[in-house]
This record gives sequence, C-alpha cells and structure tokens, in this order.
Amino acid sequence: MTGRIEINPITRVEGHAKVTIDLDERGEVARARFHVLEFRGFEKLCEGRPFHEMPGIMARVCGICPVSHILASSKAGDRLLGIEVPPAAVLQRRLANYGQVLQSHALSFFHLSSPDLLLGMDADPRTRNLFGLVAQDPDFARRGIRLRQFGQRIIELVGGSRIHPSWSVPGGVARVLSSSACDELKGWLAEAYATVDIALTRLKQILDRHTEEVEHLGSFPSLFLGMVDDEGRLAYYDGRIRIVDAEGNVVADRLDPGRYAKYLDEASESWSFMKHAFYKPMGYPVGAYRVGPLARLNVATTAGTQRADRELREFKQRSSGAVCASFHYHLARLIEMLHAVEKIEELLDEPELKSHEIRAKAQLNRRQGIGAAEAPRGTLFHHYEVDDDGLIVRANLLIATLQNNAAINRAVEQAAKRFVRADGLQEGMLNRVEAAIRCFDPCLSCSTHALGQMPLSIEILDAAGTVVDRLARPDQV
Amino acid sequence: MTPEELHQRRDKERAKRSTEEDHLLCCTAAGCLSCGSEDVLHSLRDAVKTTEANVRVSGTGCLGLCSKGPLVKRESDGAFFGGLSPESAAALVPGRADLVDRQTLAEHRIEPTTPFFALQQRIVLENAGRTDPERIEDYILADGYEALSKAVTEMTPEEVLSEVKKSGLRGRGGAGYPTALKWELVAKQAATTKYIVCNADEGDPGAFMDRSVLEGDPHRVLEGMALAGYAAGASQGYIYVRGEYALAVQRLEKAIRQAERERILGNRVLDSAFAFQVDIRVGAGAFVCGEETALLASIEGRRGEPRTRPPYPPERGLFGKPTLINNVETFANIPPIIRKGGDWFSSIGTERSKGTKVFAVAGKIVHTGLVEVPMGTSLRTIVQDICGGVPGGGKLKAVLTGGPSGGAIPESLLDLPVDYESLSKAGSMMGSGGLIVMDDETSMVDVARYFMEFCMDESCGKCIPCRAGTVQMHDILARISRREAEPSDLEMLAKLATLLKETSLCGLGQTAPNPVVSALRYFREEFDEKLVKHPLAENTSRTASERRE
Amino acid sequence: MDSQGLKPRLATIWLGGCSGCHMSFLDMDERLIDLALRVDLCSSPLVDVKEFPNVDVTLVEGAVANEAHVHELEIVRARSRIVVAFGDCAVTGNVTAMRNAFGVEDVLTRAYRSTSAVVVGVPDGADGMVPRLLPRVRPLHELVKVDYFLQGCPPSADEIYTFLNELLEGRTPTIRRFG
Amino acid sequence: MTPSTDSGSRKAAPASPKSKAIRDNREKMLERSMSRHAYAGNALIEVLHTAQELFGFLSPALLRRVASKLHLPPSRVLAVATFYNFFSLKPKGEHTAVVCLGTACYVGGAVDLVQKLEHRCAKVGATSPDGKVTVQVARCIGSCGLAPAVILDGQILPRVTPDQLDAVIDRILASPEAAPADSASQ
Amino acid sequence: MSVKTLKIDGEMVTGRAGETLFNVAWDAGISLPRLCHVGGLSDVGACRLCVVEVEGQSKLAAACVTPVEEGMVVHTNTERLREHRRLLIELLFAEGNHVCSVCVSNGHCELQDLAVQLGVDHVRLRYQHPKRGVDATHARFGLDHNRCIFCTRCVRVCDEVEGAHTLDVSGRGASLKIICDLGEPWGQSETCTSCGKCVQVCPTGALYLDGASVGEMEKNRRFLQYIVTAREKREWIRKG
Repeated sequence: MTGRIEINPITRVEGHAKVTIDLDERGEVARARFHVLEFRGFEKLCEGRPFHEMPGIMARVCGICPVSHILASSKAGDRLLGIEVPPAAVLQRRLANYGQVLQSHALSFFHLSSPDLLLGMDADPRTRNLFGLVAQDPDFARRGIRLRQFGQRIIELVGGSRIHPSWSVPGGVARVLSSSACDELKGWLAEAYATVDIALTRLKQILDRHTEEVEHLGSFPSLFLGMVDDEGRLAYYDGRIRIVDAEGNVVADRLDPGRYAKYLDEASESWSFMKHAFYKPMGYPVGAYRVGPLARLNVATTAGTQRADRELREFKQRSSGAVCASFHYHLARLIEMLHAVEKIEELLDEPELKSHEIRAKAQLNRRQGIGAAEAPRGTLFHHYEVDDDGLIVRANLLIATLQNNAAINRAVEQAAKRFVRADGLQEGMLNRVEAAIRCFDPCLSCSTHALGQMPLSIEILDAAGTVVDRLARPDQV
Repeated sequence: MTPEELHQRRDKERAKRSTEEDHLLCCTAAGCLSCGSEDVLHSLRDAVKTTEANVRVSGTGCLGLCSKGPLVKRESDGAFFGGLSPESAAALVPGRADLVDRQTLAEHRIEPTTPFFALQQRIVLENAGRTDPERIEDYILADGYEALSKAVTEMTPEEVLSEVKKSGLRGRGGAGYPTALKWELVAKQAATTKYIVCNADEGDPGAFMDRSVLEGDPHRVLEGMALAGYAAGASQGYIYVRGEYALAVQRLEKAIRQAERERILGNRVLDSAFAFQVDIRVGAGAFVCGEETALLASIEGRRGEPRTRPPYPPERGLFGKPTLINNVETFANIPPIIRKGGDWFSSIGTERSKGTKVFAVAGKIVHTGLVEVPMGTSLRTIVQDICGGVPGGGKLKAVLTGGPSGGAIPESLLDLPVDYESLSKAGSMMGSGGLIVMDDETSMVDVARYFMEFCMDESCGKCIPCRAGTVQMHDILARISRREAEPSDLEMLAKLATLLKETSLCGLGQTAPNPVVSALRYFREEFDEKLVKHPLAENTSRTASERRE
Repeated sequence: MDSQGLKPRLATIWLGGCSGCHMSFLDMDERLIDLALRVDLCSSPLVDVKEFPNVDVTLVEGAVANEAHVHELEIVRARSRIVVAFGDCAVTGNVTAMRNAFGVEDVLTRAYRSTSAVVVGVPDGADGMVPRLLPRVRPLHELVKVDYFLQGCPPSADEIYTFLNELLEGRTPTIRRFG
Repeated sequence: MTPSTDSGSRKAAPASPKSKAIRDNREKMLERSMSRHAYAGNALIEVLHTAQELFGFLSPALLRRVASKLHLPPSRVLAVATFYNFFSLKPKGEHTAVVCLGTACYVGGAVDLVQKLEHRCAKVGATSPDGKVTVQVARCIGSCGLAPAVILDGQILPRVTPDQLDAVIDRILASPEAAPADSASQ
Repeated sequence: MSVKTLKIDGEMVTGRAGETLFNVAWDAGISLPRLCHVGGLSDVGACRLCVVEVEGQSKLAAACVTPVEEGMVVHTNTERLREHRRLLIELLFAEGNHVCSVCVSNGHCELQDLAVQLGVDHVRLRYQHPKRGVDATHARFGLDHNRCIFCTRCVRVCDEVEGAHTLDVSGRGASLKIICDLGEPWGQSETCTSCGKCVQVCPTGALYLDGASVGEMEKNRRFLQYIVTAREKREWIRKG
C-alpha cells in the first residue's frame, strides 16, 4: 500500500505547518516532509520604506522574538549610519536580548514542550497542554509563567512595551532606563534562578525515560553554527560566526556576520514557504547546518558565566564530539536560560546602563547594512540595501528557524520512520513526529515571516492519490 | 454704431434679401460638420456659381436633427434635407435639379410638418436655420441687438431687471435659481467693478445644447451678457468655454471681433454711456469647473477647486468682486425677453417654470439631436412623439436627465411634465438638459457605475467625501456588477450616498450619488438580483489568479 | 449555540500575523491561571485540540492572507457565537497587508526567486502543498461578520484581560484605541 | 486628456522641435502671449494653452519659464498644469486617438472601442511602444448625436464600430513615418 | 464691532460678526473634530469633519467656514453628524496606507485620535492600498505620501506663513499628490527654506523629521499662533 499521511496542523509550535509522510508498497515510511504554510513577504513589503522605520516594521515579523528582529534591524541601521553606538545603548540592547532569550525559552519549555515531557507523549491530547499542566502541577506551571513574565518584564521596562517595543533604533536606543526599573528587575533574580534550577533538575530526571526520543527525534550528525566572542564564549548581541562539525571540530571560525552571503546561501522548494539554508563551501543539501541553543552550546568553548559553565561542562560530556541529538535542544535551552539570568544580573549592576547618552545621530553614510544577533532560535541576519535617500531598495532576512529547516525535515523523517506505522495508526505516534519538530522550537512565523495554525487530519492515500484511510484525533469525531 | 445705424443696417440687409430667389442654409454645427457638411456647403456654393439664379447659401446653427446630418434647410418652402452627399445637395440649387433624379432628392426630404420639427417651440434656437453664425448682419437681420439697443436707449437698468423678473426665467444651468434674483443681488452691490460670467463649460456627458447655441448663434449670448451687464452695472464679461468646444471658441472670437468693430460692444455700447466688453476664457478639461466657484478659480488661473459659500459670487466672486454667473442658455433667453417683454415669456411654460427648455436627446432613440419645447411638455412627448422612440422596436426602459447629477426616470413616469419641481420630485433634476434614452438592454447598475466613475474621475479631490467617497461607491457598484457584493455592501452604498449628499463641499459631490439613488429607487431589483449572500463561497472556488479584487 | 459546561468556551486562532497578539495573551501571566478557572480554552495553537469545536468566543489573530485562512475563518465563524478580530492585522490588515501595494507575483519573486541560490521550486501553491496566497490581504470583517474589534499591535495584556472580563461579566467592551 | 475636437480645432502642434529658427520663433510667440496678458498670474491657464499649442507638451523647462515670467511659484504652475486634463507633461505619439466616453457614446458601445485601442495600441493615457499612437478617453465631446465617436487627430469619426476602428488602426500603422504634424497645416 | 448671539448645543453664546462658528464653539468649550483647520492658517473647509446642523437650513454647514449669525441655533453632536464624521474618518483610512502600528506618528496622530474619539473601531470600506512613495531626499525632513490626507495645512503654512509656496497639490481626485516646486525631489527644491513648519502642522505622519522611528514624531504647533500674531499685530505672545 503506497500512500501519504498528513499531519496537519502541527500544534504547540509557533506557526502554521504540516507534515506529509509518504508510504511505500509495504506501508512503511518512505519519506516525510515538513511544510511551512505561511508567508507574508516582508522582503518585499518593506521596499520603499525609510530605513529608520525598519526596526518597527521588522518587529512584526515575529511576536515571539520581536526584540531579536529589532536588534538585527537596528544594527543594520547602525551600519547604514556608519557610526558607533553609545555604550549605554549597547548595554540596554544586550539586556533586552537576554530578557528575550529568557521569555522565549520559557515559552518553548514550559508552555509548549513540557506537556509532552511531563505529562507524556501519549497523554490525552485534550489536556496535554499548559492548562493541563496547571491542573496537574500548578506550582511548576506558575513558575514557568512567572519566568516568562520576568523576561517580558525586562523588555517592557527597557523597551516600553512587551511586544514590538519601538525603542531600539538606528544609532542607539530611544529611552533612558530608570534606576527604579533596574531595582525592580533585581528583585526577580532569586526566583528566576530557583525556577531554572527546578526545571533543569526535572528535565535531567526524565531524560532516562526518553532514550527512544533522544535517539530518534532527530539524532544525526551535522554542522552547527553560532556566534561566539573572541574567547569562544557565548555571544548573543555581537560576536563572530563559528561552525563546528559533528565531531566537534571547528570548520570555520571568526567569520564576519556582515559577510554572511560569502559563506551562507538559501534554496527554495515549492512544497514549503520556508527556504533552506546551507553552508556554501559544502553546497545544498549537504551543507545543511543547525543553529539555536544546541548549536550555540556545541560551538561555544565556554558560556562565560559561572553557573552556566558548570552545566555546560556536564552537557558537553553527553557526547565525545558535538551533541547531535536534537532532543537535547530542550536541555540546551534550560542551560541558556541559566546563562541569561546570570548575564541579566551582571548587566543590572552596570552603572553605564542608566546613562542618558543613548543615541548617536548621523546622516546616511553607507548603502548596505547588515545586522546580526543570536535570536532564541539561532543566528538572525538582517540585510538592507538603501538608495541615496535611505529608502529600502532590497531587504533580505536570514532567519534562525529557516537555517534549521533541513534538520527539522530530517528529524521528522527519522521520527516518522521510527514511530509511525500505517497499520494501526495512533495519535501518540504522530505526536512524537510533532515533538521532533518542537525540539527545534521552530518559529515558523519568523522563518516564513508569518505564522498560523491548521486543523489536524491525517489522510492515507493510495497510489492514485485517493484517500484510503483518515485518522482523526480522538476529540475530533 | 448708433441705434439708428443698427436699424438702417437691418433694413438694408432685409432689402437685399428680398431680391434673392431662395436661401439654402446648411448646418455647420459640430454634429453635421463631422458628417461632412462642410463639403455640402462648398458643393452648394459651387453649384450656385454655375447658374444664373440669385440664391444665397449660408452656414447655419444646429437644425436639431443630428441623426440625419448633414442637414440643409430650404427657406422658400421650409423643407429640410438630410443625409445629403455633396453631389445630391447641389441639386437643391434652383436650376440644377438635373444633377440628380427627382426620386433621390425626395428621399432626402424631411417635411417641416414632421413631429420632430412641428412639435417644437423655438426661442433659444430660433435662429438655427435662419442665420449664418459667422455673419453679424444675419444676426442683426433677425432682430439681433435690438433688445440691447432698446435697453440702452429706452430703459433704465432697473427696468431691464424688472422685465427679467416678470419673465419668471430661471437659471438653465440645472438648479433653476430665479435669474432676476441673482441679477438683483449683483446690481445692489456697491462695488464699482463687477463681472458678468457666462458659464459655457457644458460638461455633462450627454449634453450639447450650449455648444449648439454658441456655435450657431454666438451673438445672442453676447447680447444676453451685455444686457446683464447693463442691468447689474458690470462692464466686463467673461465667457468660460470648454476647451473641447474649439469651434464654439472660434465663432465666439469672431463674433466678439465683429461686435467690437461695429461698436456694439466696447466703451460706448451702441453709442451709449454703457461700456461692456467680453473676453473668452478657454477651459482645459475639468468637469468640476462647471461649478461656479471652481469656474471662477479657473478664470483666475488657479486649480478649478470649488470653495465654500457664502460668500456667494454675487457678493464676492471673480477677483473678489461681485460677479453674476449664468449659463449659455440663460443668457440666450434674455434678448427675446427684453425685445418682446417679460409677460410674453411668462405666458409660455408652466406655473413655476417659464419659457422653453432645450434638450439634447441621445442614446437608444430614433432621432438623436436637439429639441426645444415649452416647459411642461411631457417626457413622453419628447421621447416618443418628437424623437420617435426606441429604434428597432425595442422597449424603452428609462430616461436619464441631468447627467451625472441627475437620475433615471422610469418609463412609467414618462408623462411627467418637464419642469424643475417635477423632475427633482422624481429624484432627478433638470440639469443642463442632457436626456439619454435607455432601452431594456441597458443595465441600470452599469449606468449607475458609469456615472460614479465619471464623478470619481472628475472629483477635484479637495474634500474627503467626494474624493474618497466616489472611489468607494464606485468600488461597491463595480463589485455589484461583477456579482461579488453582498447585501451589506448595498447598505454601505446608501450610507455613502447620504454622506456625499450632505457633507460634500460643492455641487459635484452633493449630486454625485443622484444616479445611484434614483437607480435604487426605481430599479432596485436589478441590484438585488446581482447580490450574493456569501461572496466567500464563490471566491474560494476560484484560483487566486482568476480572482480580481 | 449554548456552552456545554458551566464555563464559557473560548478559542483562539492565528491567521496571517506574527503571533504577537497570542504572546500578549500569554502576557496576562498569572491572570491566565485565574482565567483558566473561569473559561474553558477549547482550541488554540497552544493546545492540541486541532479540530475546531463549537465555542462561545473566538479570538482571531492575523489577517486573511491565503486560501487556507479563508477556509479556517469560515469554520470559526460557523462554530463561534462571538468572533473577535484580535489585534490590528485582523482589524485592519496592518503590516501583513502592506504587501497589497505589490502584486503576489512580485512578492513571491522577491522572496524566493531572486534571493535563493538554488531554486528547486517556488511555493506558489500550484502543487497543492501550500495554500495559495490571496491577491490581497484582507481584514476579517471583509469576509465574515465580526462582533468585536480589539485594536493594537498587539493589544496589551491589560486590554485583553479587561476585554475578556467585560465579556464574561456580560457587558459590552468599549474601544480605547485605533492602531 | 482631451485635445481639441473638430475641424475648427486649433492648429495641431509640432511634436518635435525642428530647426533652431522655428524653435526661437515659438519662444517668441510664447513671450508675445504672456506679454499680451501683461504677465499676469491669472493668465496662467491661457499661457499654458499657448505653450502647449506651440510645443506639443509642457516640459519642466517650459513650466519653469512660465512660472518665472508670470512671477508664480513653480509648484503652483505644476499644480494647475496637472489639474486640467488638457495639459500634457509628456510628448504625445504621432497620432492621437480619443474615444469619447460620454453617456451617449458609452451606451452606444464606446467601451469596446477603448478595448480595441488598448489591445492594438496602448493603455489609456499611454503611447504605443513604437510612438505611433497615443490613446486617450474623453468625458463627452458633445457630439452625442454621433455616438459612439472617436477623435483621430482632431477629426471626429462618427458612429464607429470596432471593425471600422480596426481598419483605421491598420491604416495608421501601415503608414510610413508619419509626416510631422506641422507640415499638415502648411 | 457688532456682536451676534446664537445657541450652540443648547448654550447661548456670543461671537463677533464675521467670526466662524468653529471659533465661537471653541471659545464656548466645544471642540469640533477637524483635520484641515488649524488656528493661524486660512480655512478651506475641506475635511468636512466640523459640519454642524443649523436649524432652518437644509444643508449641513462646515463650522470652520461658516460665519456666525444672529439667532442661529446650532447642533454640533447629533447622531447624524457622528455617523457622517465616522464615515469620513473611515474614508481616509481606506484611501491611503495608514499602518498605525509602524507609523512615526503612532500615538501622536490627529487622524488616529479622531478615530478613537469618534468610535471608529474598524473600517467598513475597502482599503485601496494605493502605491505611493516616500520622498526622503530632504536632509532634515521626510514626506511619506502614503500617510497624506490632503488637508493642505502644509501647503497653506508654506504659502501663508513662510511665504515660500514650495509645496502645492498636483493632480486631482484620487491621484492628488503633494508636490515640491515642479515635482522635483524635496531635497532638490530651490525654494524650500527648510523651516520645517509644514512638518509641525501636518496632522499625521506624512511629514516627519528625518530619523524618526515608530511613534517618535510628536508635532508642535504652538509656534503658529505666535508667529501669526507677531506678524499681524507686532505682538510677541507665547501662550501656555
């Protein structure tokens, strides 16, 4: 029996996507693909706009990580002005970025993935969610909600609003950070450390029960890409690109993010709105690489903060080379949260943070500007070309999830082959395929510059393409 | 020229004419010109040269029956000849009947007793078929400038005004404001400089009455303006002519030159102390300039954007001075009123609408052309009796009056007498006099959309309701046409119609919804029939590329 | 449609938007826990129930940008007592609709053909694997009846909370902003 | 948008400057027109009419000269020039075809004529790529008795059918390099 | 100078002969919605938002261009007027490209404020999405045609107060466009004095200071009355 299974939509991910699973004559999985179904066309719709407006417009690429887009966009704008941004502005931007890493990772872990991990892959889909978690473990759920709240509160106090703050602009930032704000944020630190600790402990405890998932939800060798500073420490706001291979060997180092087009490129396929990025010297599709928490921990020599480094050393012992199991994105995410809280504490003590010198003004001095930053899901590039008057002529965005596209596809296929049986199809099988996707915390909104959700149905088609079986979720009848 | 000289000139011309055997008048209005009447005229003149006969051949103003052009009128028996070729026309010259056979000429002959001519009463168009528009002598022969002569020699300005008041004449530009009231307003202004403006920016699609008057009898308009100047105390007049009317401009220029040369216009009008001169301003293609404040702006060399009133032009008009604005047909009515008296004029027409009205009839009609009838004549008489109804036995559905500011009058209401009040009660308006006949193949939704497109294109854009509202109304109408609109769209259409009517700055915007409102009033079912309940269901069944927004 | 249980049934859905409104929903923070006691969140990108159920209120984020959205919106309208246009994209089209000044073809070309080194295919929906884009991004109320409009890009958590609270208390929420 | 309409039309304007002598002459004529109006700002529309008749279209240089001679702000001159359909800021093709879209013509099927011209020559308001024909529409030329009407180079074609129009276009396109418009008036 | 007594919304008020209804209402504490009117510039009555009902008149009157008359009875806030004003605002939003969320004037925009004030919670009309551009050629200012509502305040301030008449409106109807000189890019204007008054009087984000990002463009119009009084009366009065 040949046929096709479609998982549509993928839920508890940020975006509109589906999976198709093609079956061979014996009813076994021959191929599985991950399709992103949303598209908004930011590269085009920003054409003709003044570059000063770009942070505001580009924030709307994604409501989950708007700060990353604002930062990459402002940095591209800084380049267009050709100036050095005042130190206070850089500190503010860093602080907001860590706030963002914290809130986004909290969302991914507590709100979206922990139901799988803590309630179980096969739990009742009706309660396998944040609210189910609230019912079963209210304290843990509340902690998760509050950890995300802390991250959002940082953004709110620094940027003026939690989502799409229009504060970071070409040349610096537009708001002075008050002492009272810093004081309030310091008050959150103790609870944040405690919550991350509890989450780390819980996750490590259950890893033993998830050996199947660790092995089969996207465990394969690949390249990893992320930004580190000159000492090889994690660098989210600025740093240079390092690429390592599955063995942990550095393939390329100290690459200038501003010259990304020299070593990275993209491919388009008709079956997905999400493009596929690859490392140019190796070509498409072999040059596919992974970005994001797992990649960053694989490329970084050290985290650069005490507690995170302790966790990082333990993490690196999980493999002789790079950690290749995509399931460990979850763990990497928690370690990054710990690192973020430490960095936030560090930054809040910086006296310069509250300085009133926050914005450098200049006329347009360059025609091209590229800004890069580590977004929660991986390295983010914004590339603008402007005309003589500073109006956008061409924009290109290279987005984290897009760079994971090939890996997600591979993980989906691996999970499908391992868990999906066409005869006796069960909901839990498919949830594992989705869980493979959730490891990457794909922000489909970002990656296709849009986002959405679809109803789920799985249809098994025969060779002629007619539906021979249809699996509905239990609640769907 | 003194009044005496004027009379002498008239008598001399009359004497000359009495010796002539016949007078052949070939229509040289735009309609016939484009059917080759110039060649016909040449052919007639050439034919005359080949005979001994003392025959006068002239061009003349629009004879009305444009659908049969080129037209020639023979004065001796009053007969008309239509659809003539230059060859067949030459046979009209006495003694040259040999040029074509008898039968052919008979086929071209149209009796003056045919309803088209017999049922009309001509005041404004009285000189069409009588005079050559390019010769001032012809105008003088037809009692031209007699009224002006009478006014400056025998009447005070107040007396002129009072004749106009007695006549009951109302503005022929559309709204029907009593002419004398307007004149009075200007007359009582203390300012030393005042202006008379003739609105010859006939822009309604489907209207060509003013054009025919300007082309066919330019002196009449000049005389009317001069009389207004005398009554209101103004010595400068402007005629604002549509740029499209090049022939009218040419003839007006010529007429002004002639009148100035004869010192009928100028510093001493007919040797009196009254001074009056007229300049032409040529429009440059903007319908909104038919609106009086926009027209004034345009004469001042500015964008033709209307301004709010008050102050009204009689108080503050052209260059800030008191200004009297009337349209062509209104001025054309003045000379006979002064000549024959206001009482004579007011004996024609209805209780509240006096005199005659010229209509330009077009569309799905046998005889397209110009028709002048007394006020109060029914639309049915005009359309069925005079103009012969719908051709090919088609069914008449509605008559559009008032152009983009008017509306459709359904067949059932055709017995409506033509006057200002009846038409506006029926949801249309007199407008300048365009009358378009629709048969049952015409979609009223389409007609409403057409007029809205016109208003949208012609909106000056100054005020929001007109600029953006016409776009939205057009959008809805277009979607109704394409069967993509739903009932709520029709509600919004009605809301917008009210908004435009009540809040637009000038008449263009205020009346732009009229065709839509009247179409909805009488032909609602044509709209309902095109609505869809769920435009979505239809939209999604088609591919994106097929769907047009 | 009556709610099955005692608690009003709430759903959220996202169409063509950035998910920022949903994030703002989550920004209600601990009030979410309170809310969970008062309403039943039956369907949402945040939960695994994928077939859209009958509900009392649905918050719809995002503009209508492709054919799948049109289909989903019809289902939502048919199964919801109250439909709320949730955030600027749903209310006005917002940034999502900025592509309307360009044609769909231009937008796809710019995004896929002219930026990729390798073009195996362009996702124009021709092969049925992805939904076709609508020629024009549209706000919700152009396609279905919308009962309430909650402006903002995104509406703040406080505004969302107040709005839902008013609705739960049986009052008519009032508008506070535009854009 | 609409040019003059009939045989009484103002003389067709030469589209391209010929010898320098002629150009100088035209400038002199424009100057004379402005001087006749005593360089008054309120004569702007009259002067623009003259300028367009002389030069075929209103180039920026021409507008600038008019503005400075009439002591008007340049923006006002452009504002006026773009308000009226008559004024053209771009040179026209060798031939101009204007379809009347007045009510009578519309009812008589003028839309089909527009489509025919758009199909064969250029979109409304544009000139065909070979520079031969400029397609325009008018909102009633007042020849409603002749509906539907097309004005080709100032001549009214009465009661035109799409097929007749086809034939006319064939003739135009087949004609060799059209004689400059000003030679026709000699 | 004669004084006229009239009734606005039930209150007896007085105004000088020749004074507009708008100003008399303003003095009486009734602020009518408006976009084209701004104190210190001539009135054009273009936006129609200040239309009021005058008893005994069939037509609505735009208060900014209607002189007060003795015994007038005026209503400024009836249901009919509110519905008209609401629709006028919707027309403006549908006509241009007003993406409030990413506009430099977000939060400081008269159009946006009026939408809120008049209860516009969505636009019932089809958005036209015109393709308009941005003129960013001037070193200090920008002109985003997408956000222009053609109130012509900029044109009037440039002509009447600055005296340069650099700006004007070209085209007509839906294709209106604010132009500089002969349509040249603003930065190449020979007549612009770069005074910036146009930017400050603009009610939306159409005119902005270069470098402004989302929500940063706050306008200041107090200078206008100051300059006009100074020029006309030779009195230099700073109010408030």
